[in-house]
Amino acid sequence: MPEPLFSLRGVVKRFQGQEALNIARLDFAAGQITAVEGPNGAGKTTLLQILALLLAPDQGRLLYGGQELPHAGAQLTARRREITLVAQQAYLFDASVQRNVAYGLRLRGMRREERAQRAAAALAQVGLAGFGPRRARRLSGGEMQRVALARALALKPRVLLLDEPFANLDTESAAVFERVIAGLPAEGCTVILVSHAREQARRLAQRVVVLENGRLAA
Amino acid sequence: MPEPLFSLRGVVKRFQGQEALNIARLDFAAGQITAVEGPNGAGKTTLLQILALLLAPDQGRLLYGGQELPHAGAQLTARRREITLVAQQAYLFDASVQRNVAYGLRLRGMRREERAQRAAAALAQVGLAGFGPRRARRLSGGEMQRVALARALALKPRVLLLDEPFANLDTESAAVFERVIAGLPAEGCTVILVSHAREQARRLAQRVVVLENGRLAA
Amino acid sequence: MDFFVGGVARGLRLLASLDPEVYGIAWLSLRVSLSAVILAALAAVPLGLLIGQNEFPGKRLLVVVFNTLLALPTVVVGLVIYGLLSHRGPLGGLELLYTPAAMILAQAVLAFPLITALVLAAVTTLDSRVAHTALTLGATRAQAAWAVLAEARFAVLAALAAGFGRVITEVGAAIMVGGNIRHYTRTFTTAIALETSKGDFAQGMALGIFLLVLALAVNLATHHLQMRWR
Amino acid sequence: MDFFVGGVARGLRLLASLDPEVYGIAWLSLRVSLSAVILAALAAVPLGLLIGQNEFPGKRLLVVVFNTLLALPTVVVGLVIYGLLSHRGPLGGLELLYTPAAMILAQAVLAFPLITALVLAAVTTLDSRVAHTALTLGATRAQAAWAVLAEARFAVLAALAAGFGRVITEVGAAIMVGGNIRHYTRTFTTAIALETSKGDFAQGMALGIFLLVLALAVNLATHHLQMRWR
Amino acid sequence: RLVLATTTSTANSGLLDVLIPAFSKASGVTVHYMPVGTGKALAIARACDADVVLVHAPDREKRFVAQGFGVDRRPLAHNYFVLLGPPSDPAKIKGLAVAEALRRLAQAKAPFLSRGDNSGTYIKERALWKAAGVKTDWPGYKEGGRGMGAILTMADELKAYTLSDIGTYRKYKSVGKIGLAELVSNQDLLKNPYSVMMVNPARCPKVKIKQARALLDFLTGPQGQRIIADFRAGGQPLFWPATPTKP
Ligand SMILES: Nc1ncnc2c1ncn2[C@@H]1O[C@H](COP(=O)(O)OP(=O)(O)OP(=O)(O)O)[C@@H](O)[C@H]1O
Ligand SMILES: Nc1ncnc2c1ncn2[C@@H]1O[C@H](COP(=O)(O)OP(=O)(O)OP(=O)(O)O)[C@@H](O)[C@H]1O
Ligand SMILES: [Mg+2]
Ligand SMILES: [Mg+2]
Repeated sequence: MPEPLFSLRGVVKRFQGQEALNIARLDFAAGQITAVEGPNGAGKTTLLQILALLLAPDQGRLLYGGQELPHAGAQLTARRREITLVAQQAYLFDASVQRNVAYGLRLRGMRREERAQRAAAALAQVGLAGFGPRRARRLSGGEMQRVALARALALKPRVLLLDEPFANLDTESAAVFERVIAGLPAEGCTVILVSHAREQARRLAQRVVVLENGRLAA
Repeated sequence: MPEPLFSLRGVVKRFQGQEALNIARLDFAAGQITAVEGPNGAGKTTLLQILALLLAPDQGRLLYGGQELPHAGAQLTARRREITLVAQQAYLFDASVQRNVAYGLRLRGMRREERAQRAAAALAQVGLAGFGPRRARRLSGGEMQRVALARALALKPRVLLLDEPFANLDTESAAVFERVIAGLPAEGCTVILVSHAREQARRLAQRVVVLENGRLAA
Repeated sequence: MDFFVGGVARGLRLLASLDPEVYGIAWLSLRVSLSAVILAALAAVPLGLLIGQNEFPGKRLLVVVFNTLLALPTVVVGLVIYGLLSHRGPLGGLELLYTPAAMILAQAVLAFPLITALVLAAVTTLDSRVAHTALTLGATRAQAAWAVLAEARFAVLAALAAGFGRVITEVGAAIMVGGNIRHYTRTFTTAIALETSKGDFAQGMALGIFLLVLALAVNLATHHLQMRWR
Repeated sequence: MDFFVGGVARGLRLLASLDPEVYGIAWLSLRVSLSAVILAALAAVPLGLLIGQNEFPGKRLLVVVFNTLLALPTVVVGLVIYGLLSHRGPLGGLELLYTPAAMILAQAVLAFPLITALVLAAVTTLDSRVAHTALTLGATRAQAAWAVLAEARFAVLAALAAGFGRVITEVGAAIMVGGNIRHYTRTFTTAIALETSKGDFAQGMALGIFLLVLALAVNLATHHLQMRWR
Repeated sequence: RLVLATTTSTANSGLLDVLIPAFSKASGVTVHYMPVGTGKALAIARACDADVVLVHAPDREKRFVAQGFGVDRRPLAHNYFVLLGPPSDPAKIKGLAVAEALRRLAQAKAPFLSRGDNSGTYIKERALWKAAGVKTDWPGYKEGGRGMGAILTMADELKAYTLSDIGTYRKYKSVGKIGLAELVSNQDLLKNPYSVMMVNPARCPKVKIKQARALLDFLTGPQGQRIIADFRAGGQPLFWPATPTKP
């Protein structure tokens, strides 16, 4: 097996003293789709936030590409720019859909025309072509979810972390999006997918990790 | 057929001039479970908000129990107290779970002990026994969704409007909650259910209504 | 700088002294400013909520107007209230000029736009689902408004604290309509103005320190209120 | 009340007159107060964000302290800055006393706790997911902070407007460290104080009206800024 | 620049707006004058934050000089204090000698509004009560703690008696703001002398001795005294020069 993309070693995360995650050893291979399953409160979102470098573990080590992660500063930002999380309840900025989808590109210094082009392509991918000028926070639930997905896809990240991406999507969009995800590994993108839509997840994933009470289930 | 619980006649709702809902004629029978389906942006949430008396139609009439609805004031509140909506992205108050679940009961002037009892029962129903003292806004996505459901169930409403209630629920909780819903008509509760989990919805519902572009699909 | 260090020490000694004149000033300041803030809040909080929670034509203009009224000079408010209450003014018959009641009125007018603008901002920044959630759980409009305030309690209390700070530190309106009459309408700020005009800077500082300690007590009390709000 | 109506009319005539002395006062007021707010905001906005976005022991106490500092009397700030800048004070060598620079400094000190407390409140009321969203889309910490401000822009601008209102209406600090010197450190409020002390209430009102018109212009400009922020 | 800390009466009457530009024109020196009142003016001077002070409280000035804070104190001008009251004059003091008038006020327990600050006017008022042998402890005797103009407005509203300098009173009267009448005036006891002095350069090295002296010379010299004599507000003289000028 090649060098894993993420390696967790003895990672523990507590909230108010309560253990939410405790993973002795877990690796994620590059270029694969891994599904993470488990009941509510198992620690799936917590795991994704740690992998997204948004939450620091209280204990243990997280290696990315075999390397320790910087604690802060420009290097951490550089790592974060390879990874993108679509959160379980994604937040859309109070701005146009276009601006939301182009936000990450703007941060990366991409020129305006290129940004517009990429944003439009990402919106088309999720079936929201033409939604650019609409105010993001006034969309329907499924439309918002799709904007969040487009916003992540537009970045063409090395790692895509998806937390319940199918929630609120209509059946047709879910199917479309399933095809999009399935195609990502071929483009070199590693996907880690949390979903209660078990069938969909199992269809997509090369590997399934099950969490229970913050720990890996046997 | 007995008197319908809700009757919509020529109901139109626009957002920024755009038609989001346009329903020539639609009735919901009392004591039934009705499923509402349709693609993202079809107007399902808009319809539920109108039925919850949170949104006033721009045009047309909504009858409840065969009667016109008061525009505001104590009478409107009285009607609203028979109906409860669990929103697509439910908002939990920044307080304890207990307080969230008991909130509606407190508004109805229920005594403290009775409130506590009912809230505990509702939490147990959704598998969150013992979660009362936790801060609602720090729960996991599925846990939050279940608190929102418990908060509505605690009110024992005459009409329960559910907008994607299964999103974020783990498979076991979803099954439990399906049973809870299935039992509601026997208690005299009318349920209108919006869900993209088509199988689940069809299993539960006596009737399916399909929306498309704000209109009833044939 | 000697008056600075000396003033702080004197302020603390003043606190300990239990001097009836100074405590009288403290009590009046507190009474006038708290009354003014409460009076203003009774109108400003509902108004801020109303503007913040609804969309209507002219809303933006209204917001700009309230933000502008934050720049209402205290002396101008003092002048207008003076003009109203003067024995030549339309309300002269009430004989309110140079009484604490007049000061409360003037300070309430000052606090009103500030509290309105800040509550409005707080409510606008808040998650828009709060009111609907309360309503569908059976709240009346007033109860839903209360729920909104409760969710924004941190910012609402900051708005009230800002209003309180505004009026307890202001001197222009208080002196104009109160008159800075010893043992009657002399507040901390008018007393400080008097002492500095006398050239007794250390006494001015001392009174200022006393005032800050008083404000700290008020804010600690409000903080406890906030902690128990839910 | 005649001075009231007369004052308003005179204020509008003053605006139209283009009288160089009054316009000089307007320009100085604007320059001093805007500089003070910008100076204060440069420290207060980041600090408010920092406190609001992080959890740490002592946070609540810090919030209470800032809410208390809202009750910092202008005269006391004036006294402290005066003590620092006085020839006998530690910074006397800078020769800043009785200059516009001294007024900017004093007003910045006044605006600082207000802006901090209000930005803090705004950020606390805001949806907590904003910063994480920006970060995961590739923002640096500074860019994420900017995203938070942008989402809370309405309340942040209200905080700045409140700070501006606080300093452009205050008179105690400006007169203490500026000295109300004609053609040099005379602002609207010190001029109003002077005119009312002369008994010319109508002129006081007139200047107040002028000041409000100026504040309206500033707020309209800020409003346009806000509209274009995103 | 030269910093002049001054009483409010000289500045508010407009006198300095004439005097100072004349000096600046003659000498080329910029003077920043700050109307702050006697008490604060002396405090500022003590902190070395002014070069020249113009005040009206002879006893305090003498002490100020004796303590080494000021030097070169010179008489500048004088005018009069006046006892004012409601035109109906319920205590019947009109035209009386000052001491007698004050005793009447006390007997009648008439409302009296005092400055209650450390202004020259207040110091004068205290001296007058003392000379009249009256204790001011009846409830109608109130301390307003404000500037002269504000006290006039208040006394008018409260229908109280008060002591004022003639300049501020005339000015207020001329703008038509107050109904207070001049009841006791023009007595030697009521004289109100203004002086100027330099802040002691031996204590305050920043003091601009040459320019300050030039200002003192100008103000107390023929040109300054002439301007003071000619100064009119509402057609009436407000100040009488210390050195009577020949016409
Ligand atoms: N900020 C927080 N403060 C306190 N407890 C938290 C916080 N975030 C999560 N938790 C708790 O940690 C546990 C794991 O939460 P997490 O969100 O990772 O669950 P999850 O597996 O994503 O669940 P779900 O399927 O419901 O989304 C839960 O018990 C949750 O209540
Ligand atoms: N507040 C609003 N302002 C403007 N447009 C709105 C607003 N709310 C909804 N819409 C639009 O109205 C249409 C119907 O929205 P609605 O939320 O009812 O859809 P839905 O059927 O619930 O979709 P979903 O399955 O995505 O939840 C959508 O096109 C949406 O963008
Ligand atoms: Mg989760
Ligand atoms: Mg919906």
